[in-house]
Amino acid sequence: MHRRAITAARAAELIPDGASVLFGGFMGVGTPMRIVDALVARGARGLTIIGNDTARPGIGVGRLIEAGCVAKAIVSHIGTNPVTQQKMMAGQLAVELVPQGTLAERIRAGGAGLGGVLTPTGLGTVVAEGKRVIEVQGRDFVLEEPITADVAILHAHEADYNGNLTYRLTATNFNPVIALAARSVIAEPEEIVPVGVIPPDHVRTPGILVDHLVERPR
Amino acid sequence: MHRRAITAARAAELIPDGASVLFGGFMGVGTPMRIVDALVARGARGLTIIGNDTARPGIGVGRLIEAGCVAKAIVSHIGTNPVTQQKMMAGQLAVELVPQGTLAERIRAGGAGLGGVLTPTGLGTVVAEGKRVIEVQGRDFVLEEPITADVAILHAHEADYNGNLTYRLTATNFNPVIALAARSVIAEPEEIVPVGVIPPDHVRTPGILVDHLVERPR
Amino acid sequence: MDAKEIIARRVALELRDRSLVNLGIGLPTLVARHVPPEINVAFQSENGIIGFGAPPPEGMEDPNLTDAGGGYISALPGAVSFDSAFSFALIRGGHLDMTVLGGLQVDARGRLANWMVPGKLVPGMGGAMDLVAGARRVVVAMQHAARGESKIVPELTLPPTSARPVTLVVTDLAVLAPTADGLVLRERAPGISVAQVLAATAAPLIVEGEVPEMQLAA
Amino acid sequence: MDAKEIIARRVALELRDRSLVNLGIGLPTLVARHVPPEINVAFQSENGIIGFGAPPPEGMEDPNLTDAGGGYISALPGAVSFDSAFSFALIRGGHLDMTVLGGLQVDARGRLANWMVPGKLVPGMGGAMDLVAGARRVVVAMQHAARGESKIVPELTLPPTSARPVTLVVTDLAVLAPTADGLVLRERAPGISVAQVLAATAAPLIVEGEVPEMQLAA
Repeated sequence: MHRRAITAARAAELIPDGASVLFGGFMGVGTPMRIVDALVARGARGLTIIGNDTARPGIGVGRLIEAGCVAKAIVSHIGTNPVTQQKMMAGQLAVELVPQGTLAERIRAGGAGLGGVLTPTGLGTVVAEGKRVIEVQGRDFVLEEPITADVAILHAHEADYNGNLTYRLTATNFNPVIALAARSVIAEPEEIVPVGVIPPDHVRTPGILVDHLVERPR
Repeated sequence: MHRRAITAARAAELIPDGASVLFGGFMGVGTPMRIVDALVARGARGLTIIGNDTARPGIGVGRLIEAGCVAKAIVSHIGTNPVTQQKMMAGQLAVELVPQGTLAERIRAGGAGLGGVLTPTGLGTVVAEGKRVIEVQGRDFVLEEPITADVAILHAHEADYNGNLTYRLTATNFNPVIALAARSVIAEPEEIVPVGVIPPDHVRTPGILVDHLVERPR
Repeated sequence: MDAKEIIARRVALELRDRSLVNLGIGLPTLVARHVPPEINVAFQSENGIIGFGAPPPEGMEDPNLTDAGGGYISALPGAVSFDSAFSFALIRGGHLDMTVLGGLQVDARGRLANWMVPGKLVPGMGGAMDLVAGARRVVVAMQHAARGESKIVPELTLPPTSARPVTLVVTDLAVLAPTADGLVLRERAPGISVAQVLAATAAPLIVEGEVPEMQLAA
Repeated sequence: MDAKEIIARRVALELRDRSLVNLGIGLPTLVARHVPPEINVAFQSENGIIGFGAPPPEGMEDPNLTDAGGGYISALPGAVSFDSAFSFALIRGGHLDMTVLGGLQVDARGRLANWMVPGKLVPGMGGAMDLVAGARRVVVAMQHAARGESKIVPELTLPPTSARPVTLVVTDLAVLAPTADGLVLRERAPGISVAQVLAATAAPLIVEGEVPEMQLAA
């Protein structure tokens, strides 16, 4: 099931204003920067972005925040980006903080057809406020609801033209899990190779989950 | 953190009678057969085995069933092993059937510190009887409890002497997930290579989860 | 053409281009032989592979590359292998476009029973409960009757596989579609009259206008 | 020796042979410089790697190989990379032997606050809530006081990171162990008297017999 790669500009057109967008990356490492820059270039507005953090100014999705593309960020950490803090304080950006492991697991649950996550994380904190606490085998767990989104934007290492993806070292992070949880999945690989080149055991995301591949710059 | 490989006979000594044992394998493919045979040889008794299926007579954990090592099997399928059926009907073997995806996810939950699994699988069937049904976002889910065990016995493709493991094609199946969910993890690789030989991205189970490696036959 | 051949050829016409499909063991496996040439389908075997092909030549089998029945398979270009937790994340998460399953009974509400006959045979559900709960389309491929008794019944007498109604039932006599009002007779097998279908069916069927004859794939 | 150096060297003595350890960003990172030579420790960075080392020489960095702060690292022989869901399966599932985290406050019940100051600073919890909930041992490494005020308080005035008490608190003045009865003063820093510790601590401390002076790693 071959598909042709598209330009980053075309990818940005496929992400409408107001969309919810799962993004890969940890402090900008493993974030699909060509797609991010194309979203800034097309002047995207009102996005809800969901991922680990807002990186630093000028880095990763930090660029989306600065350019005013983002209405809401659902992330685990904003401490390294003063622009996020300023926009939040100024009421220009809504921020919802989710513990990192809970965020990964809620996205996985959304993608795996599970009804949520039962985690000890957040018990006795503001994170558990208003949520159901369920006892299992004598221990308490917070019920965290699944997360899905309109679009997922992934950074990958290698792709083949089937859309099969590999990831590289710590650029892996949230990319494999978000591939399961969006109605449209757009991957930005560092390299695209012919189908059959990547051994079946090395693929981390099967191409059947990937809707679009972004080509390398010419 | 190097460790020396042990013999299969030694591995079998580390699995006491009456232990709960998570095993890898699907119709015997990806089951650690040297450990299985050593358990039969030492005359293990009263084991609770937890894994996908009981394979066929003479194949995979089928050998444990025939040899009378098993008191209880928690599996998704026994249809291909008439010995399992006979022993169950004769009251010599307890069988608990769990849907395959639910089984994998309950083991993962046990290994990942989660309080259980919320799944639509089994709703309206005997599988859901006596279990809590929880509504999330307007849909019903069965609450399935996490599974952990005393020991996990894994089949792997390559190991290094740190215990880092890779798996091969459909011999992967339950092996990665059971590595997370047992107090003692024993892996039987097809090959053991020096530390540093397996690329970090190719390892599927980190050695810190693996307590013992079984050596190849001399 | 025998009954199984009719069923397999009719089910093959349900395959959609660029879709991910799972075929149950037994009769459903025959569908793979009749994929229309213009259709591109990826097959997932729930033991952990997408993109497998026919068994390799004798002597070239890999013991680590098998289907859910334990039979040898080959890997097509672009194949991907994964563990059981991921396999069922795909299935439960709605990423599988279609599953074709065998059946013991289907009732007027479209519910399937296919995993046990109390007191007689307890093969277990394997992956069937997850498949019926999670696949976007669930097609039952089974003979219309067994030992002279209709397998299409007013109400299941065997334990259900899921509360969720299946999408379509294809037998050697008819194609039936479960609806909110009951089972609709969509098509009749070549040379079979509506009266013959009705006579062979224990459940009430809804007949609307002319009932066309089945088309069959080559 | 400055305050941070004392803390890092004392925490280093908490490292156990053959253990998996996570170090938080900032002060805790310094602990890695003082691992006792006879101790074998694997470090996990929560962004997805076990077995990383010091930054590579300038110009040899890999943008896909970074720590949780986004800084360049190297991979030691036997390193393993993985995604965020797996990273937190390890953390939440009790596979992480120890985490060392910075703190804003610890109270008499041993509860930690380290992720926000309402109205002033909202960095977010990142992985901290999962780490405190899941690691087998949680060691807080922080200065005893900030801007002249004790950070060891009777009751948290900042939002807690977890309901679970930490294992040990190491400051530049003392080592404190939370117990069911309250905080026990285990050790005092070199040249610091018990009276000086008590005077600098807002929370009540339990003093049992002689309080030894801290040992410090090289």
